[in-house]
Amino acid sequence: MAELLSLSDAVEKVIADGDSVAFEGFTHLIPFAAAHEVIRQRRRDLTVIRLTPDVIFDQLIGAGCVRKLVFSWGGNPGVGSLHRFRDAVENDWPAPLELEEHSHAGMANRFAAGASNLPFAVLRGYVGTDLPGRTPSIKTITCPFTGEELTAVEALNPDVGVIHAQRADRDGNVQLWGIVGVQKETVLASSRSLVTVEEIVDELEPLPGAIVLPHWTVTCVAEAPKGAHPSYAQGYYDRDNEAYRAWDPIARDRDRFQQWLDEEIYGSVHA
Amino acid sequence: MAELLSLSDAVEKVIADGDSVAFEGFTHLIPFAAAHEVIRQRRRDLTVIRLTPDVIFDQLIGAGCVRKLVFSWGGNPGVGSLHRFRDAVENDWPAPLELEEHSHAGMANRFAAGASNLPFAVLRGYVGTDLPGRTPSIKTITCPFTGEELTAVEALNPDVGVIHAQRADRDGNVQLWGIVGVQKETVLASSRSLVTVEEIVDELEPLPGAIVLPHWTVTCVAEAPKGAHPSYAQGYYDRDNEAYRAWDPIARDRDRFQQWLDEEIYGSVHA
Amino acid sequence: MGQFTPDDFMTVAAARALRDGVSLFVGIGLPSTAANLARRTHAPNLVLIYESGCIGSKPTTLPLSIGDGQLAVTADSVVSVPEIFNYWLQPGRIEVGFLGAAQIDRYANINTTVIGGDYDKPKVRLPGAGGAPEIAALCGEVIVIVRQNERTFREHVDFVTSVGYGDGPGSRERLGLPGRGPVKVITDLGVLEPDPDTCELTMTQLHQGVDIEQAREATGWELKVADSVSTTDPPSDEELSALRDLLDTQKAAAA
Amino acid sequence: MGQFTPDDFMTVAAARALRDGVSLFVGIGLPSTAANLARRTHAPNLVLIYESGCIGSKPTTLPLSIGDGQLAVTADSVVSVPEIFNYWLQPGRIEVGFLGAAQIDRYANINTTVIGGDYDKPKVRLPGAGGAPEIAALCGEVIVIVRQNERTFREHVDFVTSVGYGDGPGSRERLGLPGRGPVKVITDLGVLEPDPDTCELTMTQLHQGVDIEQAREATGWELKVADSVSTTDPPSDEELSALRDLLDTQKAAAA
Repeated sequence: MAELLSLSDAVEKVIADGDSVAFEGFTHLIPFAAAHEVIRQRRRDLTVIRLTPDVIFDQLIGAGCVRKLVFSWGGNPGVGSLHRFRDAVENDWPAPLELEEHSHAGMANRFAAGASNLPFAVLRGYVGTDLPGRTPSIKTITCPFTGEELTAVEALNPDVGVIHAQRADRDGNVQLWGIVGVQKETVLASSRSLVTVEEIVDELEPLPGAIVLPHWTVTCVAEAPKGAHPSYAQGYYDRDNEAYRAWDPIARDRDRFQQWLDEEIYGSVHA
Repeated sequence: MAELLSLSDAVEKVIADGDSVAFEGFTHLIPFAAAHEVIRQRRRDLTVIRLTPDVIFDQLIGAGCVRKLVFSWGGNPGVGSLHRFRDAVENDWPAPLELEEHSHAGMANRFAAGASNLPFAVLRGYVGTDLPGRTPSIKTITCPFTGEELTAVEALNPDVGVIHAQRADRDGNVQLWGIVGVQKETVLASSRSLVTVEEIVDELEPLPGAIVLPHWTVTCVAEAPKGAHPSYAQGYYDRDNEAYRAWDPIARDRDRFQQWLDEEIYGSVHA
Repeated sequence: MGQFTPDDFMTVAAARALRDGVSLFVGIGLPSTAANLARRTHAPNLVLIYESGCIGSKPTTLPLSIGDGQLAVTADSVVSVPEIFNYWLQPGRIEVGFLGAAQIDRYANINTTVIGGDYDKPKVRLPGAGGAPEIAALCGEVIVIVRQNERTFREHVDFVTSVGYGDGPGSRERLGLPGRGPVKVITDLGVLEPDPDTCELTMTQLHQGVDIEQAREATGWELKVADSVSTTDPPSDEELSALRDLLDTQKAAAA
Repeated sequence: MGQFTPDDFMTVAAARALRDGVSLFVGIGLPSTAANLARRTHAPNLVLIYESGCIGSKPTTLPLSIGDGQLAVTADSVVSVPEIFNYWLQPGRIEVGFLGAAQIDRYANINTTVIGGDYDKPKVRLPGAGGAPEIAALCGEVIVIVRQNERTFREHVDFVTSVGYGDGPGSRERLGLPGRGPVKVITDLGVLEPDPDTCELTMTQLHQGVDIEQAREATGWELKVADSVSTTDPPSDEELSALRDLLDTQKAAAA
């Protein structure tokens, strides 16, 4: 049965320095509160994994928690660059950042293979691009029936999978709906998992398109209201597009970013 | 856009002698009405495909529509044998029946590969059993990253995919829910598709766990109320377990089966 | 104490073999009856998983098929068939697999495919594999429920549909089968368990009223017997009435 | 006629390129604006598909991200990200793919990964691939929207993120890319199309008020020009007001 913990205890329990940690949520349900707690606890040398690093990884990278990034699209959606990400790649600030770069299709299949306990997945992808030359976790494979050559990508099995969901019950059964991305795959592919939720309820009533993760597939659940802000939680609050725009000037400047860290993260303790 | 047709016109349009035809629906939403129309139109030399042949294929086989069966479990669930299937395999009656035999895991992955336009799927299956020796569409494949040997199964891409669903709208958007089996994969893997539905409605309102197949993925839709009987349609009617039990004595005896065909199929025209 | 048949004894013994709270991949027939009996007696928190994609079903009546509607409406989650095998069974998330058999050999290899003749023209064509080969390979452990007689307990099975211990010690490791394999074979006469060294099925338990000679005669090979054979307690009144209720629910549903 | 910018011209030209009723894989930014403009003008039945898993979204405001909530709530179906790529994009079910670019070469190969320096220490680190490599490979056809200037129109791209026509005729076939590839590159100056024989991007259309010299100067290679270059009609009042409304919805949503 999943353990119900405070967010700080949960991060303490499941995430250690040097771990590989996937923080998933495709635009929707991005686990910002959990990432902020990771920064607050000053984790180091993490390999962080997600399709779209987004502002959440700009913050983790800028704060110096990250040694390696596994990803497929590193921008601020609809706004522009992730400046902390760029500063790390272009100027090694605050530290050098190792990259393992894929396409969305490749990353999604890597999580699906990990969730299926297969060492690789097969897709039609990357052909003719410069990515296979840069990324060892992309190879070719031949169909044993047709002889056709296809692309294989190595499975992803992170030490820890972190997602945000709308609800859980007191046994730790988790319910999420709306854009579900690769969140289920992330929990099932990871050795340990942390799910933050908007609320813990007595009874999960079925909802259109809802996914349920049974309590025996989840390591721990932490209540974190608004835990996906500035991304959103369908049925609870909308995406704060203004906050995504406001991030740009903060992230452009190392001092303003440091000030943001001091005021918003180190200065504040998550309820 | 999917064409809305009568069931007889739809079968006329999409299923020809010699076609490979998947009739899916895992216990739930088995497209009996469509199969009965295929018998009525006296299709011949079909390769019929489904995980669980069930009573629906006992009827198609006994009626002489089938040349080859691709399957993974050929019993009458909770009742016993499929006697028409056994009579065909054991005694070539009414005609010899070629078999391509898999496990459920293999068949499910074959449909998923077909829906993904991949020539094969990878799984951990069949190892140590006598199935690979009998079934050429099972081979081994080596992981290009770990060197581990796994099982590959050939993709399924039927000429026609036939499923039953709860509802469609007038554009031919299809909605189904409950146990969804491999129905989505069947439609997406097939060159042509026929979806029978309990009812055609003006508006598809979202429902818990419902799948929607957009009209542009479906060839034609035919209204067939109770079209899954004696299997069931969640939200419309329950499984007629008595009818499954009653099938046993009918199927045991060639004459009683012939009489059933004359009275229930050739004698009656589907509304 | 009420009246009961050898099949009742088998079903009750199988139900007792299930620890409360485990996740269980359930086939239809005797395994489903035993699993639902366990839920109604000592294991209310059993997680029932059906190959139809139902996870955590809590049926109130005994289903006839593995896809009855109530399995879906009472489930925590209903997933597609590719997902139930790829995301749930394949990674070994399911602790116990419950299998039946038409033939079984001393290493608990199972045949549910063909009997007699050859594959293309068998004397008896059985249903085939279903989910069994992967359940036998990938569940944490497997429990087999099968009536014990010379037709089913064979020196050699006519077709290996699902692997138990292959040809003996080390077979599962060589084949790369991650699950432990069959830990119990529960019959209408008693219980067999694999010998820790030889993997050969060994009669370790007899149902009350059954003697070892019956078991020997019902076995198509020279049956290995444990040094001390325990006796299965007969079904308790509570177990029997729960079983009757369960079977009644199916009749009622059918009526 | 109202005032408009070269970007407005580009967006309107891109919207016009979309036939009503086609299924369209939409990236964010200009492609999303153009697609939603088309939906509000001549192509109300456009099927918008977003890599977030939204199929048939009908947004009433212009989304800022490809995963805005309204894309999900207005969709015919929302599927997982593995499914949108495997079941929907990979089989070529989606007729048109809409892509942007940071650099593009004469064969419409696209770079959105790095500029300058080397891969490990680039002068500018761009976002990367996202869904683009598979959209470029697998959609029935591709339309590229990009501002035309010497920084973007390069003799050689610094990194091939998405393949257009590779190194010319036969490349896509040799690579086994099933889609037709880029059929139009729509810029703030006009429209380029691949030469049927050489696959080289050729200026076939100039927006009203743009002369060919401007286009030549904005191109980092010797620009091929069609024998007869047509002129893009300026945005109509209807198109402009629809575009203004659309952009206002985004401002409103942001407020």
